[in-house]
Amino acid sequence: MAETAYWEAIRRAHDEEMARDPMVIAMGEDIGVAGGTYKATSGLFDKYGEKRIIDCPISENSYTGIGIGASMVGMRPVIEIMSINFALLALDTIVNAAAKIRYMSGGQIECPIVMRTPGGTAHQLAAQHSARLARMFMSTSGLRVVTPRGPLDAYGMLKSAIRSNDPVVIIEHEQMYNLKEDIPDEEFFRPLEGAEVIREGSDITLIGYNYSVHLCMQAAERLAKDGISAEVVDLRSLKPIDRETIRKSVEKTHKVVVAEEDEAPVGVGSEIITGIMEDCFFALDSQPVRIHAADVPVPYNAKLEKAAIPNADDVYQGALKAMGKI
Amino acid sequence: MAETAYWEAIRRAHDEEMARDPMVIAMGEDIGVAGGTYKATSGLFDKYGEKRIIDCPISENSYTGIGIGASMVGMRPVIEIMSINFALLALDTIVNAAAKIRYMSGGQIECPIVMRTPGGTAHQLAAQHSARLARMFMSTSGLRVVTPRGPLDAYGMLKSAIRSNDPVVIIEHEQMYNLKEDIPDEEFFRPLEGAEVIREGSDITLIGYNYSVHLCMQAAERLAKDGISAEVVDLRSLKPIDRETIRKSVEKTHKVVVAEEDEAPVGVGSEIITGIMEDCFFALDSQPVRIHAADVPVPYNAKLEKAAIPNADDVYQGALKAMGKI
Amino acid sequence: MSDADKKRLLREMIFYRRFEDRTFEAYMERKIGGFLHLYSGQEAVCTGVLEMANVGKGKENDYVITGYRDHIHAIKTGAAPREVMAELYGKETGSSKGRGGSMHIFDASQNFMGGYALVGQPFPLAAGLAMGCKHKGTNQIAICFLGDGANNQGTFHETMNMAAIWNLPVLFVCENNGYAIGTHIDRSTAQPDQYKRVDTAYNMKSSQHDGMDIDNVMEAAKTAVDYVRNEQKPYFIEFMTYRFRGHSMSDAKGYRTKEEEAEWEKRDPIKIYSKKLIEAGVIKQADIKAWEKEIDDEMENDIIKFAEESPEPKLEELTRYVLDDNPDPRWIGPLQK
Amino acid sequence: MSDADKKRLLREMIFYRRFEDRTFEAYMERKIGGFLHLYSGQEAVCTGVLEMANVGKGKENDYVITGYRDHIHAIKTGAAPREVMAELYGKETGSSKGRGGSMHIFDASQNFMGGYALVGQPFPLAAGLAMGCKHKGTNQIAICFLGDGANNQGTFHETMNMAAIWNLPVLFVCENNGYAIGTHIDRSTAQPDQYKRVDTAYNMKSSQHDGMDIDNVMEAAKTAVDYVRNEQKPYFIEFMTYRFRGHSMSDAKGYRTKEEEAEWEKRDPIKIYSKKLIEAGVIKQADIKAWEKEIDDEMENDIIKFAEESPEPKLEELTRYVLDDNPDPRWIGPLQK
Ligand SMILES: Cc1ncc(C[n+]2csc(CCOP(=O)(O)OP(=O)(O)O)c2C)c(N)n1
Ligand SMILES: Cc1ncc(C[n+]2csc(CCOP(=O)(O)OP(=O)(O)O)c2C)c(N)n1
Ligand SMILES: [Mg+2]
Ligand SMILES: [Mg+2]
Repeated sequence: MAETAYWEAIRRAHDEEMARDPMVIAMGEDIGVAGGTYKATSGLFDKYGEKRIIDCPISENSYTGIGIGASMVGMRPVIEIMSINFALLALDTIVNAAAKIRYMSGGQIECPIVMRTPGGTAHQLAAQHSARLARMFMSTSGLRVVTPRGPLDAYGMLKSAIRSNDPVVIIEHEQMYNLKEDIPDEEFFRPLEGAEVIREGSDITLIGYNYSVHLCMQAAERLAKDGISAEVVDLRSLKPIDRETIRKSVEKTHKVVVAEEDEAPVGVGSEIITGIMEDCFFALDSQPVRIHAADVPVPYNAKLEKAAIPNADDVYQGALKAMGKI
Repeated sequence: MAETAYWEAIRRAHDEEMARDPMVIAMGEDIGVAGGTYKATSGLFDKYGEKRIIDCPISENSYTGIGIGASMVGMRPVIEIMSINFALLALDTIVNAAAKIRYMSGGQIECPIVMRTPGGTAHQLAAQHSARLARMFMSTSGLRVVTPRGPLDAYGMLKSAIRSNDPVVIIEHEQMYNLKEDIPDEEFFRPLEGAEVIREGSDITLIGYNYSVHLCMQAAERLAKDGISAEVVDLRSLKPIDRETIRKSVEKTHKVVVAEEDEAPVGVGSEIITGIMEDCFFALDSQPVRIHAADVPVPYNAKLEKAAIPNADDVYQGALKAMGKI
Repeated sequence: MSDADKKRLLREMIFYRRFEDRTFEAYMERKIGGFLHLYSGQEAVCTGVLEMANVGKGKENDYVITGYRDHIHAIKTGAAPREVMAELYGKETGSSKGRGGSMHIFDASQNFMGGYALVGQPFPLAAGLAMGCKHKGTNQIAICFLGDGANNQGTFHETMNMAAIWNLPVLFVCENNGYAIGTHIDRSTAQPDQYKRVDTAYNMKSSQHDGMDIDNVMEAAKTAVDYVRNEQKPYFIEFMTYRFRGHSMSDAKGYRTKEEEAEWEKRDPIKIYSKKLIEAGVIKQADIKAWEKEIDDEMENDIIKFAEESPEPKLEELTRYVLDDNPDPRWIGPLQK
Repeated sequence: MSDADKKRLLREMIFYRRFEDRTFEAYMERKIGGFLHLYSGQEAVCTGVLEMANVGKGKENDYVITGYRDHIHAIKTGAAPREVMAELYGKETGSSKGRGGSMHIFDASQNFMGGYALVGQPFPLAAGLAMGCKHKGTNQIAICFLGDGANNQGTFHETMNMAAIWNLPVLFVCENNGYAIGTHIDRSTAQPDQYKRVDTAYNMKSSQHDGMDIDNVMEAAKTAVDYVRNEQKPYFIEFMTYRFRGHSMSDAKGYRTKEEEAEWEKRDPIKIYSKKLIEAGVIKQADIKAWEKEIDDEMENDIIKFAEESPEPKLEELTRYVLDDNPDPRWIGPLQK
């Protein structure tokens, strides 16, 4: 076991997979000589050379497409898109090519590509650098979309994603790259499917993913002080969604709060709540609560930004509301 | 009053607005000399010339961006993107520029641009030409998104969209361009906000938008024969959503089916149902039902395609389910 | 080139023309749905270029990729015509198991990596295929056929740049038929000579050639294919050609004149090559007649019959091929509790 | 150019350098958040080009647009430095009312149409501004400043093509500082001479110039600006320059050598121009000292003071400016029942 930062965990997964399989390459802007904006590939350029750690021009659509093309002939490219905001430029090739090629070809050709990108607000990065956008990926058939909440999943899910034969989008978060956790020294994998109950509880279920799972944990601790036992579910995978784990938890607690960092309309929260309606409508004994960002482009000013983005207190208040305490 | 096809209604709106305001121009692929894939601008090239009816190269991202730039200095471009599938290529400029410029500039600069595009399945167009994708636009702050269900709205909403100072995405449908309706000869406008109860009923609420509203109407007629009185709500605007009209209807009928032509995860249906949970949870006396496409890239084979996409019978069956009849 | 090969080539082109005509008929009979884009008029380009590449050898083939106008490219690469037709009929025996249709013919067994409907999307995919070949050191190359209109997409620029700096073994074949649907190239493109868009701009080798005379095409293509394979660098080759039919089925061709069409029809690649071979004494007019008969027979009694009689996909398999059928449970969940 | 103007220009550049240095300090003090990209080293480009255009005249200005490295472009176009600083402080008095921050300075009153964070996004917006000017017949032009790295985006290609075929009056100014963050141009770009990417490829006029000597910049820019305005056609002008600081605040500059930096610092545009003016007897060293003092005073007592003391946006206004504040109810619902 060694304490490992989120970015180090990603780096280790790259390193091990590249050492094992010569078909694994990494592509992205500034990932080579410069080591990656979040250091996720630091040192690997020297180790694997420029043919396997490929610094790309600012051409998101096409280097992602090149990675997809390479994956069609057996390579296993890991694409880093420096920020999810830039991923919109590559959405055509992700949604219309990577996600559909297996289907359109009747199963003949697969695209074992991994696209990693941080999605989330950080500190005052303003409207064009604060996108979260998980919803745009998870609504596409043919993709897998996962959100590792910490180093353990960041390492284990990246390794699984590289070995999976499906296109996988891994959504990371600018505010999590320095998060630390003990992870085993031996190689391990974390599956790409399945939500996880990361805190057991009996009074209410708090559901989060990516950064918002940490807000749920903080809220749960505060609720505990009030004598409320909150169960926290980390979705982990946004596509497919593990509705079974959610159902079980809701059937136990009968109350639910879903926390998403994104603007609400047509988001993760709406899908989770609707799934609950479909799977266990009668198990709920209070209105489900959705915590989400304000429906505005993210403002630069720090106070406005803070007001726009949900925090642990919002989740806590949401839980009190679901509990009928306010 | 004259019977008018959907495409003619759009054409008339273009024509009148261009005649009135020299700042109105139209841009898109094959809209000029060729008259537009769905004839929405036919004849206008001869009337207004190539400076106002602008045939564009196959460069969706940048001609949309050029339209946005022109709108920033007072022009009112109407962009036709030949199919919503291609709109993903322009998503960066729509989501990161058009939708955010007013906010980022503190209200100084507006983008009065209209983007029209057909979204929907037609007949065996396969995975890369069958996208619906309303969800990708309606989840973006700073945009308006509307879906005219027939010639009346197609004409009246396009006119309103051209005059509005906000960026407006109008989602049309390949299967509706030949739909006919009587519309007044005098100029009129249809507002960009507000859902509409297009059939009154008391037993159940069927909610649709774009093409799916027609499925709801067909289902309602069939339900009537079974003695079930269905109310049909056309959302009309997907951003903002008129939650008040939905709430009123659900509080009257206590049962709801939402029909969307798109794949379900994170779609219009989930947002509507979650909104109902938030607004009138206790008014519902049965599980809300969501009718949606199968979660697959759209197959070419006609039978598979039919199985993948919801039809009026699916809505009807959904209603029976909500009514507890099956 | 041997006389036998010359005869074969001409026969191939006649077959391709007939194949497309027959799909047109089937479309009119509503046996084929969706969008259908025919290749008639441009046969010499695909036939000539791929004749100079490695095709028809299964997994040893060069990789070929193109847009929606893809039937002939698939067949010339090695796909069975009856499977391509069955695909157009949406059958389970089709090249893409009926899931893809006309715009999405795939044959992985022949390294035909697909037809794509999004204009410009194949550019980067092609460069990626080439990257794979180079990485694996197989000496295969990637060949990407696209139209003139596609060159206005951002992916063209981005991909040319990366193909050039990374020295990828990819041949970009521009089939310049002068139109993108109804828009003439002069109204959409500041530099109408497509090969001039890449030379200075990306330091990439490029050239322009007549695309109606297959001898011409083959000569130019040989140089280009050899260059790409031997130098392990990209090459952009442009062929001037014309499509004899509309862009797709619904096209009334109001955007071009009858005179222009007549002018180009004089340069029909099949006519040109037939004339040459007859004049050179390689074939007689009667040979062509005989082939036409043979081809018609094959078309009806094998190809169409196969397509007609093949089963449709099973409804239960609607959701198959979305993701890996047999994922390894170690990395694809569900999470162990 | 008069001596007074020469003095003014030098003083402007010194002011710009100081402005950026001061933002750096404020960033370190955590008065400024987000990403901060400084312009130090490249002053001669923006100052020289815009000196040759119409700026500082409010709504009669040419339209100017750029990327995230935008403070100086905004100021030279006509934005009040104190409002730019207040924007960096996130204040309601800021150029974008505190909503935009460093990467999104806007000043509509001066036709400064914004800084954008998405690399390559401003190309088409600029062409659109130019289309507006041409359509309205105002004789204004659009000027788009972007870096070398931006030229690898698809929008570059798509926009150059449309600007050329539609004859849009837009000047593309490429500030070639050799790097896109940490990636040297030779590793990302097949044609390192940026102006050669547009001449043959789009039949567009283009040229390359030293960007460290403002006289040089002005001479080249005058030709280009006049061409764009008079011919109503696009022009692509490239200036070779260097940024003295890191890409943004967190940049350790490990990708470039101290020698390279020293070499370029010798060509500091402020040094070059100071030396020229001193040698020509237009100014004395003491003038510069005096200006520095004046500038420091203005910076602290006006600009920073204004930024510090200005109010923040009101929380109640969080959702303002998302859509039109006062839409016409005839076309913006709600639907009448
Ligand atoms: C991204 C995208 N934009 C637009 C279209 C619509 N479209 C289909 S084919 C075509 C013209 C393509 O012209 P060209 O590349 O010259 O090929 P050709 O059809 O002449 O073979 C267009 C605009 C599309 N399919 N994809
Ligand atoms: C679409 C997009 N991709 C990537 C980035 C990250 N990024 C910000 S600046 C930059 C480098 C731009 O280089 P250049 O255009 O030369 O401008 P310079 O910073 O040198 O002035 C990159 C890659 C971005 N902001 N937007
Ligand atoms: Mg063409
Ligand atoms: Mg640069």
